[in-house]
Amino acid sequence: MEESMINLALVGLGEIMVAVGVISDLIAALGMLRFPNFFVRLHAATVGTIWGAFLPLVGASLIAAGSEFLGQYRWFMSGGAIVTAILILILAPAGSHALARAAYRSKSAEVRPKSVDHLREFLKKEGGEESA
Amino acid sequence: MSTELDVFLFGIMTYAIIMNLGVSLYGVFRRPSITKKIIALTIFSDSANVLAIIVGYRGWPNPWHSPIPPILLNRHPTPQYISEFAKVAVDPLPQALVLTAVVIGLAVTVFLVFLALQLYRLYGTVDVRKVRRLRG
Amino acid sequence: MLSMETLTYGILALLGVISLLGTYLAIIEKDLVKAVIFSALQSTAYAFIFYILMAPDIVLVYVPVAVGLYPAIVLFLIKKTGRLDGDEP
Amino acid sequence: MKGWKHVIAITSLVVSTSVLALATAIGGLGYILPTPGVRDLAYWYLVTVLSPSNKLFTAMSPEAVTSIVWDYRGLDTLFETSVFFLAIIGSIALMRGIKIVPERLRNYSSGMSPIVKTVTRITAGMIIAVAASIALHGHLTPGGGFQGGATAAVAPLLLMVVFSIYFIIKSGITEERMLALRTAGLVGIVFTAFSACIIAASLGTQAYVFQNQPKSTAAVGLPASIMGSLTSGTLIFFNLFEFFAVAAGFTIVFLLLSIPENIVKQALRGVESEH
Amino acid sequence: MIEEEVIHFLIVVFPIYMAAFTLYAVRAVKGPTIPDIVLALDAMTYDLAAFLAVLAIFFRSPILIPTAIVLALWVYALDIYVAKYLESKEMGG
Repeated sequence: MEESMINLALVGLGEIMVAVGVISDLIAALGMLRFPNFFVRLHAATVGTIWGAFLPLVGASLIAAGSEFLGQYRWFMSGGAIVTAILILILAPAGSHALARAAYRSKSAEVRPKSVDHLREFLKKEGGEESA
Repeated sequence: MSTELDVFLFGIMTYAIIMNLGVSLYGVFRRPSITKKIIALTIFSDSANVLAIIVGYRGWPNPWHSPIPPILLNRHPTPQYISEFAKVAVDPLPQALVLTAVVIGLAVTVFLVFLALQLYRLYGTVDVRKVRRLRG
Repeated sequence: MLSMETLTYGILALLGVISLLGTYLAIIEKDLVKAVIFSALQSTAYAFIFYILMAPDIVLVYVPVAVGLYPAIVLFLIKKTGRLDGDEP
Repeated sequence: MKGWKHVIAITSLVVSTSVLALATAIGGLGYILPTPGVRDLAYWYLVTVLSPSNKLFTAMSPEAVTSIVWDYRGLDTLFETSVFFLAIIGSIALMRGIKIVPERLRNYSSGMSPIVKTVTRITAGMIIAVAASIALHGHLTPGGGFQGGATAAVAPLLLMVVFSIYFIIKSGITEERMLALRTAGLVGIVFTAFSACIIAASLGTQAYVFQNQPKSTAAVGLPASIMGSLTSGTLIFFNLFEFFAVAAGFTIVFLLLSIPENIVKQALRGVESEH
Repeated sequence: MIEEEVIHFLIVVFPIYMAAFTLYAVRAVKGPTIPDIVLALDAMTYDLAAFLAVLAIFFRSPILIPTAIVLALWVYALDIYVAKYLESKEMGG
């Protein structure tokens, strides 16, 4: 009886996390579609990866830990989901950073709503990196 | 058990893969750049692999339980457990064939890439029409 | 009434259409870098199809090959040989 | 004008796909949905893959795919591995005579930003760990030698792209060492395949090549479990050696592919002047 | 009891995920520049990794979870390759 209460709590918490995650995911996708240029779309990508991928993975691991119908391997699944969540937490910001830096330096995406561009002036003053 | 809608949806996927075969063959034959030919050839072999896996799939044994991958979840199974497993698991043979085909396909692609690179070093271009013209 | 089976096949149909889009754009696109990225989109759709068709072994070998290794090889080639496909087929 | 052409082409492709699927659903083109049954051959694979009560025909591994790859159809995989070997050898032969001279190994300060470098340093270790777990658990959970090798081959490639090729060569991943590792893997595969025969010859009995378990006509085979944990006979050794062979083979190719073009041109010119 | 509740919840979740994937795919197809396409593919695949974990519960096959780890790792690699291509003169340098 007590154990089933714990399972129910785990599953309920996990379901809330998955629900929040899936709604953020939809919002991020809408933003990705509607925002005007690349550097604005980076914000939508942040919502999509942290709220839309990290949170549902933690929720899925909680659901897996609380669902006895999955059998003996459910702890394997729970641990795997946690590992995936931590990987995404580390990798997604680094990937976006590399992409944004490359897009700025290669001038393949334009920074549109801007009044002054200090970074470009700095890079011009440095000189060496601009040629790379 | 399975309705016309199921057949329709599964058919869309299958015919989309077959269309992929056709489109990638167009790329292999008609695009001039050798790099584009390599990309198209990879898509072609991947589509063939997907078709092989579709052949190995099985219909749902009951509407509340999907087929399962061909991996036993019990390390000391009873004969009854094994016969239950054989009723719901998918065909493992196409998976074993595709598994090696993917890795060998990548190795062959790498070889093609080196050939294209050598062609570029010798002729200065990877466009097949220009290469033909240079050869006379 | 939407059953679990119909829902699964619906996901498969959507993935098939996405992979068709990816293939078409990868073949037609003149910019070879874009072609490689569209081919990665098609590979992602294929990996998901493999997953739903219950082949985890194939997903484990196909995702590193088609998303992790293969775009790198082709990008190396494009960097060395030039970015554009020919002007007219 | 050009954009419209592509929209029309995509729409016609999708519509023709849907029309074909609809025709199939109504019943004009035969039954495309897989049946709930499975073929006889697949049934026998599924039934005999792990059945302790049926000692004569079982492969003693819960993973049907790995046991088909290395046990039921082992010779097939051996020849596919040799195709892999030949493709890599062909690539090396095309790049012969070209290598980075050690004097040129300057402290290359290029590469990507420090954030990416730090994250990649952490990630490379994780990739190797994930690959090793995929390969060594290949006979119990999804995975195996091919999967683990393809996974592990991404780590040197990622380091090569994020730092530079000079960093890779300085840290000890050279072409000769990878070639040695790959040869060790291939020799290990062949040795594992013949191990039952060798044991049987020393005992004076007979055994099969690629034998996983003891059979009725040949008494010798590798044990199914060592110290209580299931190792499935030869499967774990095959997975280990194939892991080394695939990972090292792809690493050689990437090392050759990422040599900068001016060094290659110098080397080619040198070869030409020698003749 | 928990089983039926979980499965019903997941059935409700699926169409929202598929709508999100469709929107991401539209952006990936439309995206005018290369970073746009890669960013859309990136976000789509991280969400796909989460969806694969949810699907493993739905199919009641917990053995399917390593695929999510692998998928999350390699999209990062694709980002790095494209960034390196745009940023530098030689891929290996």
